[in-house]
Amino acid sequence: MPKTTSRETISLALTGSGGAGMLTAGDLLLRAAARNGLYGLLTRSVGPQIRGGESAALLRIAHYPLETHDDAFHVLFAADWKNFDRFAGEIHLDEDVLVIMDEHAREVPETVENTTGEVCRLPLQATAKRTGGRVNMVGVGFLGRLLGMTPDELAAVIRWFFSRKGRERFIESSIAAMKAGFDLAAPHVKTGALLAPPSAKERAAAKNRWLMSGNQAVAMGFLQAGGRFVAGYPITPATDMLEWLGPRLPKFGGALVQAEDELAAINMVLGASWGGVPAMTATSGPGLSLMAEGIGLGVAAEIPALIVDVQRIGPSTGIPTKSEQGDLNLALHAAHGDAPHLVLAPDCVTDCIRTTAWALHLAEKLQCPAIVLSDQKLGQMHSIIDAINLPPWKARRKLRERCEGDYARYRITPDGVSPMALPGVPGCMHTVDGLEHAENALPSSRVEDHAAQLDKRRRKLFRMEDWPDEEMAHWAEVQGGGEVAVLTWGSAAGPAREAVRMAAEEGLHARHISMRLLFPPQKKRLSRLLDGVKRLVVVEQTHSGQFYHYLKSWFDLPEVVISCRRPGPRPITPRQVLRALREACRISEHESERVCQ
Amino acid sequence: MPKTTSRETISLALTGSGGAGMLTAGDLLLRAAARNGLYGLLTRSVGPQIRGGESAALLRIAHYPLETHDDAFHVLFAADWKNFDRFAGEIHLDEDVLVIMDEHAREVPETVENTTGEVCRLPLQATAKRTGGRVNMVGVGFLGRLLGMTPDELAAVIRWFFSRKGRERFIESSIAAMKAGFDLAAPHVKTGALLAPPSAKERAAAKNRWLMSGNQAVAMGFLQAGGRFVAGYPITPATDMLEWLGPRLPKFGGALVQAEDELAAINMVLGASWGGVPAMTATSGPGLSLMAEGIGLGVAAEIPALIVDVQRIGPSTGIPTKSEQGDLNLALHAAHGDAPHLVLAPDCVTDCIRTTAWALHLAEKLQCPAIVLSDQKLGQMHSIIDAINLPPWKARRKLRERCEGDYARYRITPDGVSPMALPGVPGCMHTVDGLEHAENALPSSRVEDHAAQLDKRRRKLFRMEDWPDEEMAHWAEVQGGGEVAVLTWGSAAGPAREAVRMAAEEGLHARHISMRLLFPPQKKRLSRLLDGVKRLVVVEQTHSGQFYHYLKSWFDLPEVVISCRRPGPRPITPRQVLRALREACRISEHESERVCQ
Amino acid sequence: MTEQTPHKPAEYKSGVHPVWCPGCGDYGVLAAITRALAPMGLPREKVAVVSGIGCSGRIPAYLATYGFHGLHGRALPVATGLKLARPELTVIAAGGDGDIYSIGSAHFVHACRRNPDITLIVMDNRVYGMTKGQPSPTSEPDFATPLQPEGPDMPPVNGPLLALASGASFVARGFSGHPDELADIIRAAIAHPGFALVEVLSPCPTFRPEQTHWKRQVQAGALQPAGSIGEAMAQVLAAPELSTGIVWKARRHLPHAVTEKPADAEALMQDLLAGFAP
Amino acid sequence: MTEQTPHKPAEYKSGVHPVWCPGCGDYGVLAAITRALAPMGLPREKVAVVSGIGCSGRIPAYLATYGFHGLHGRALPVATGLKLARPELTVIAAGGDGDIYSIGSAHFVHACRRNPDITLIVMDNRVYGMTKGQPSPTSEPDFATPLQPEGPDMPPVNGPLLALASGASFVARGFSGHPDELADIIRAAIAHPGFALVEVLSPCPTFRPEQTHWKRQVQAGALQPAGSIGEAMAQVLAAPELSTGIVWKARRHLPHAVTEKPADAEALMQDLLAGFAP
Ligand SMILES: Cc1ncc(C[n+]2csc(CCOP(=O)(O)OP(=O)(O)O)c2C)c(N)n1
Ligand SMILES: Cc1ncc(C[n+]2csc(CCOP(=O)(O)OP(=O)(O)O)c2C)c(N)n1
Ligand code: SF4
Ligand code: SF4
Ligand SMILES: [Mg+2]
Ligand SMILES: [Mg+2]
Repeated sequence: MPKTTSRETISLALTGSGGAGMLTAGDLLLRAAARNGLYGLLTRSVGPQIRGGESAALLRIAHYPLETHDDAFHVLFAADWKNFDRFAGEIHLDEDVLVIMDEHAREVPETVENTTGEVCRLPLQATAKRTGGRVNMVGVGFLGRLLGMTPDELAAVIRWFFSRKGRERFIESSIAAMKAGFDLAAPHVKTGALLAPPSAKERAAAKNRWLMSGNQAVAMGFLQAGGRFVAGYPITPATDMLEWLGPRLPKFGGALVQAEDELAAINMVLGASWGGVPAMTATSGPGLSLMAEGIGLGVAAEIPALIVDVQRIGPSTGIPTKSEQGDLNLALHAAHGDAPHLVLAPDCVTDCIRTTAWALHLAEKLQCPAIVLSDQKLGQMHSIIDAINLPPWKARRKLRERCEGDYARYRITPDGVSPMALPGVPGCMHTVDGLEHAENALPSSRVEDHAAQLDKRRRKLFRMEDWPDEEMAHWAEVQGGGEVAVLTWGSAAGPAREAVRMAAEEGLHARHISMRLLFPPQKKRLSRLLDGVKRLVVVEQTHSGQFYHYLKSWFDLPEVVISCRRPGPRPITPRQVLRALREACRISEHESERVCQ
Repeated sequence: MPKTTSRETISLALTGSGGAGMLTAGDLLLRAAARNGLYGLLTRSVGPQIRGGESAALLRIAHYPLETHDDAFHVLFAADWKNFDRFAGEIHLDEDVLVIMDEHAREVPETVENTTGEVCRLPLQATAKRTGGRVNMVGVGFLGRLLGMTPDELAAVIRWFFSRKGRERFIESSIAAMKAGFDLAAPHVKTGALLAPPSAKERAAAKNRWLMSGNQAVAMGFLQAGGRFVAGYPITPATDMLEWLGPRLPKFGGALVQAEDELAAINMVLGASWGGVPAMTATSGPGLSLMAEGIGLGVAAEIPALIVDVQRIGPSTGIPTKSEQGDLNLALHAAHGDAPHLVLAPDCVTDCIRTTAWALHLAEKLQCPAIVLSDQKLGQMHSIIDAINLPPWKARRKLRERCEGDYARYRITPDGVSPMALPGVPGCMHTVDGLEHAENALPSSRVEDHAAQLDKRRRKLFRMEDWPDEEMAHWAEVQGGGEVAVLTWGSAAGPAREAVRMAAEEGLHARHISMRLLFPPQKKRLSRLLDGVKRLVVVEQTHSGQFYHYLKSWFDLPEVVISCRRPGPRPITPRQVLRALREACRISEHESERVCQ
Repeated sequence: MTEQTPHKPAEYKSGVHPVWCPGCGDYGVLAAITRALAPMGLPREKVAVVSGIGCSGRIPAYLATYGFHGLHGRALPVATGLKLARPELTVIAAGGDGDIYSIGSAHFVHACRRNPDITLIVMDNRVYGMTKGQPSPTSEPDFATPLQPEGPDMPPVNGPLLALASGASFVARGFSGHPDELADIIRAAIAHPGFALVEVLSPCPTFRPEQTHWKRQVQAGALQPAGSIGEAMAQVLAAPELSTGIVWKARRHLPHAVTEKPADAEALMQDLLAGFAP
Repeated sequence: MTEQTPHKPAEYKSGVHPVWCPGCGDYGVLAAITRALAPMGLPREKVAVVSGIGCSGRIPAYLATYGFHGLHGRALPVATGLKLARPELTVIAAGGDGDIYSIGSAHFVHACRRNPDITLIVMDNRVYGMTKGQPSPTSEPDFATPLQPEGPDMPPVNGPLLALASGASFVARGFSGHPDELADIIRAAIAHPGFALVEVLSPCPTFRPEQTHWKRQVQAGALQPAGSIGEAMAQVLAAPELSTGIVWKARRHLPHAVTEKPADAEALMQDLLAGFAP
């Protein structure tokens, strides 16, 4: 049981085998927390079974906004232990963990056997049976009480959940089971709930919160910026983004196509976008690999396109349901030849809205494909976030509206961007080409044309270094200060931000930089953010240190650079980063380029 | 006309429009030179026309082995000027150039108009007409004489060329035209031929020479190492390698499949190789992009495979018939996830045999895909090379020949290589997988299995750093010495080697390092080769400096690093590298990381 | 503001000089397209021609319409995306036998099924022209080349048959040496609301010199609109392989497209946001 | 040295516990494969099963043969490469309706043409099972899901018809609920020298619960070997969609394979080198 009986944040793991409904229980608790004005997040870990396999709901609730899981779980509620070892590695138990299990459960896993925490064997199944409900609802009641929720609050979310056609009949038995679970928890809340109760102010704020996944947030960002065409091929963990858009896009006058494969998807996107409609595809690693050639065409023919890669564990088919940041290399270098393009990454669920909108805006402005690297963690994390104003960025292209025989699609311009005439504009007819071309778009193999077009395509991106700071404010975010810095991209920002806060509490002052625009490299901008930094810790969820190597290849870095990396599926945690930070403060300047893993 | 009337090397450009047969003329002259014991090389530059478009044969002959074109052409023989400007940028004329053109030719290109050299208007077409031959044969005679060849020698190659079924009837008229051309050249050889005549010793050496293209050499390397299965899809400039293998592979008991696309080709290769037959595909940039996913599967499932990429100009369809080194980024980073694999590059035509054989050997030994990066220049360059002993490397896998229920395909071993049981071996049955797996090859999403397999797949490659030097001797080649070094990969080695020799003649001592094994990075080995180097010039044929950035990301480099790059189709020339070398010697140490273009 | 129409066929040409060899069948295809478009009075800027890579793939730049010269094999997805984004445009996809029936064959099958309102012109010369003479999916089994010294030794792809089996709603074959008949077929294909395959026998005198005899062998009009898909298939199987004509026409739904007047996006966004309230 | 045969069907199972849902049709396919192999007396190590990605794609690991679980859509090229490299092996390719008829459809068409001696088993559940319920190419036009709220609205791929149109030399359909008939069909397919399509109706009770009724609807043996390709097509078009049986069998050349005894490589290399003499 957690030492402090009333905490600012608490982490709960709910596990069980097929049909135990642990994911539903997690969902309900998260929603109840949201309604109470708390923050929280929920991720799920599932086994290989297509349906009915074991699953874990990993829940964290707090009084402050959350972007990541904690290092350890304070409560483990296990409906059963079937195949628990499949994700035991992802569920690190706090030393004071409270384990709730069924009185009759057998084969208790080693990690639990050996825990220094408290293991309670309770009549979970019996209680479910007695009330006519299911064991997950017993869990909702039990855990809800630990979290300081009332039976009414819990009953309300249960009612909400089952108020869908044909499921109302489960409401009463579920509430009965929940209440019985609530009662079972009594001995554990003698000194109060494990989480500090929300204040009235907090409760009032509940109406300004959204419960959203990163995949939904990306879709929102796309719609907000004016995206209206989507082509995609199902792939875990991007499919749910396509499925969310499926019924919604037509309302915006948009269209979504389920393509026959990813090659078709990216080429459909290029076709639609060439027609003037801002367009996107969403995929995961294997799909990104297949899109490499299409992305290169987008670069050469200068066609905007948004490619969202919700990264999963690679290489190859890898571990489709789990998270890693291993597609960075491919995203940066996709496509043969010198094919510079935009690469961006949102760094939290809320930011998925913003960075996606900005990416579409940039792709359209610069007439270039933009790859947005999300990941399974961000994409499928259900998170309670503060409602925000939707970002201002819109898809707007430099267009040519009429021509008098003088049109050159690939005109060399100072900023590298050439006004685009859309099909339908009289007098500007031309043929865009993936062959190298002259300014007038006709194929050319001349030395001069190739050089000029390469220069232009590079220039339009690299000029971003010179854009006014206001326009580029979103490129990265810095927090804290001091001579030690943590640099992250994408979802690694969450644990890093928390680590920097924890470090500050220890009196260790560090700064955190989260990079959202990964390519083109903002060398001068990063140097400014790193001003005064002597030791840099590069944190990422890869095995090979892809981000670290990318940084070395393009940026000027402080003398001591520590690569702190970990492959999936065990998430990067705040304390892992904190340890790296502590170490960075200790090591001598001669030990540059250390690797901590 | 060249200042020294008799030189050690001379460069000739032959240009003409459709059907002028300039490529044939170049071929014949090259062959005649080879028979005389001279060295030489021939590249061709063609226009976009499918057949009958303008073309240029670029020929260089010398008394020493050649790997590259010279900076400038000493003789330009133009059958006509049609569309000459399409490749004018690739043909830099010497200031003392001798231009031979038809007396009636009109619209002389600007570069020629303005030359300080000598322009001779001769009755080329009329002579051809008179003799009943074609203008290219007039050229063979004319240029052959400039090169110091005799009419008999030239007649012999003409006879050889037309001695194919149905073409004998062209022999006599062609010889007549050649002789007339020979006569036309009389005024230009008053003080002797432009090239020093070959000695008797040189002539005797002719029988130890091969006339070979890089694509043929790659195919030879593949066959030599035991390659027996090829799947490919036609693409310029790799098609001729497949076409060369087509009739020859079956004689070796091998098979070649023309696949429906590149996705099929790479997967067929994986299937054949999993069956135990060393296998390859050959492609160019667009095909490599399409193979990204398959390469990743080869990494994850640990299947040897050879992927030869004969690079052409990108991005996208680019300039299919011309050369660049722009696929390096993709080759290094192909495939999503952490997917380490071998990347090698031959550095001259001869080396195409060796590096390809070594690559297949390594792929098989390490059970990993190997990408071999050739390019259009190397691949389609016809070159007179010294006959060599075929390299010793063979495809040999660590096999498991029998099992007793104890077989684990992905057993964790110290060197990361697990013995492979081929289908057909009793008792070792298992299913290989692109999903992350446990040692027994069954899918696993456990933290520990993923980490162990990632470690193993990386380890087997990165251990190469610790291999004995003898085994790794081919990884790079160093020549020269001093504090300034030029570092190249692939075909950029040719001009760099020549530049270092030229520099030495100026008293400027520099070393040249040609890297053949690009990945895994040989950090310690490169450091040793760079020992004492203060200034490093990185030479490559790209626009963005892909090699330069790759070096920065993985290697420890000297304080001053100069990126010297140039996109195609203008080749990197010895003098361009020499200029960079000279500059490197002048600049101060504070100006690190300069870019010369 | 659109262009004044009608134009003469020649005005649909861009004036760019083709890279094609003398005598190439693709000249006839180019001519036929212009002759198909002219009488339809289509403003040139409202027509977009999307192609892949191959000799055939060069055709867009020779037309005075909009054009997209994309990747080998991917003309159909690009054309589909374009048509769904801009349904008011006339979208033509063009490619070679390798482009469409080999590397692009998945897209071909699925475009037939999906039925976007696109006209696909396959310039079939039974060879990979651009890469200089390898067998294509329509090459004869005994077409010997270095890459396949004994010939492909397998049945050629029958484009119309594959289209019918895949559910195409308009299937025809023409001959580039009969540009008037071909123009009529292309015009009917463009007029057809849905996906239309026009396979064109388009000789490659350079790598298939024997195809210059096609002129004498082609059976114009031997294919006739069938009453059922089964009948159409039977006809395609039975007819001599150089038969031309329209063999199948049917009505089918079109896929959903982007609508011209998008709804009030702001209000819709607010609706969506409301859905995220806990 | 090979295994002692014959084995019992159960001995062709690996014992690995399938990830499939209870009631999944793929269990029947697994059973049928083992029942097909056993009477043929094939040593387990001489059989290789190559699959793509999908619920169906998991099948190799459940067999006690060699297996290759590759990429989504690419089972056929892998199987082709394997068969041509090791012609003495019995090679089975297996995949789902999405795997083979969507992302893999180009390979399907060309495997039918190329005719490697492979048996392809398509486990058709008319849905993307693994990714949880999106329409597949064989889904009914009105199969509504979030991704396509009004259903795909296009004609489903008819696998046997597409195979016939592509030149396949053996075409059949079976039902996973009739594992004995299915085993017979698979056995015939393996025995057939050339490419054999066995499309299997294999219900997905999880995402297509209505398919549990197939048991009552399937018309076993309604497809019968046809005398001509045209007749086979007509039969496939006319038969009820849940018909099973072998509809087409023909003899065709096989593609060239690696030969077991390679020639004297050293001497051949010297021959080649001689060809480079100027
Ligand atoms: C991905 C890719 N693979 C291969 C090529 C090379 N390539 C260019 S055109 C072509 C085939 C051309 O044949 P076809 O489609 O029949 O057109 P044709 O030239 O005969 O008109 C090929 C293989 C390419 N450009 N891209
Ligand atoms: C390149 C790629 N794209 C998408 C996916 C995701 N994916 C996995 S299985 C599958 C479809 C499964 O459907 P089907 O082939 O019908 O097999 P089933 O699961 O129904 O047996 C998809 C789209 C993938 N793994 N790889
Ligand atoms: S190669 Fe053949 S298809 Fe290509 S342009 Fe020449 S004749 Fe036409
Ligand atoms: S989802 Fe469907 S196809 Fe997949 S295992 Fe379950 S029942 Fe079988
Ligand atoms: Mg063709
Ligand atoms: Mg399916």
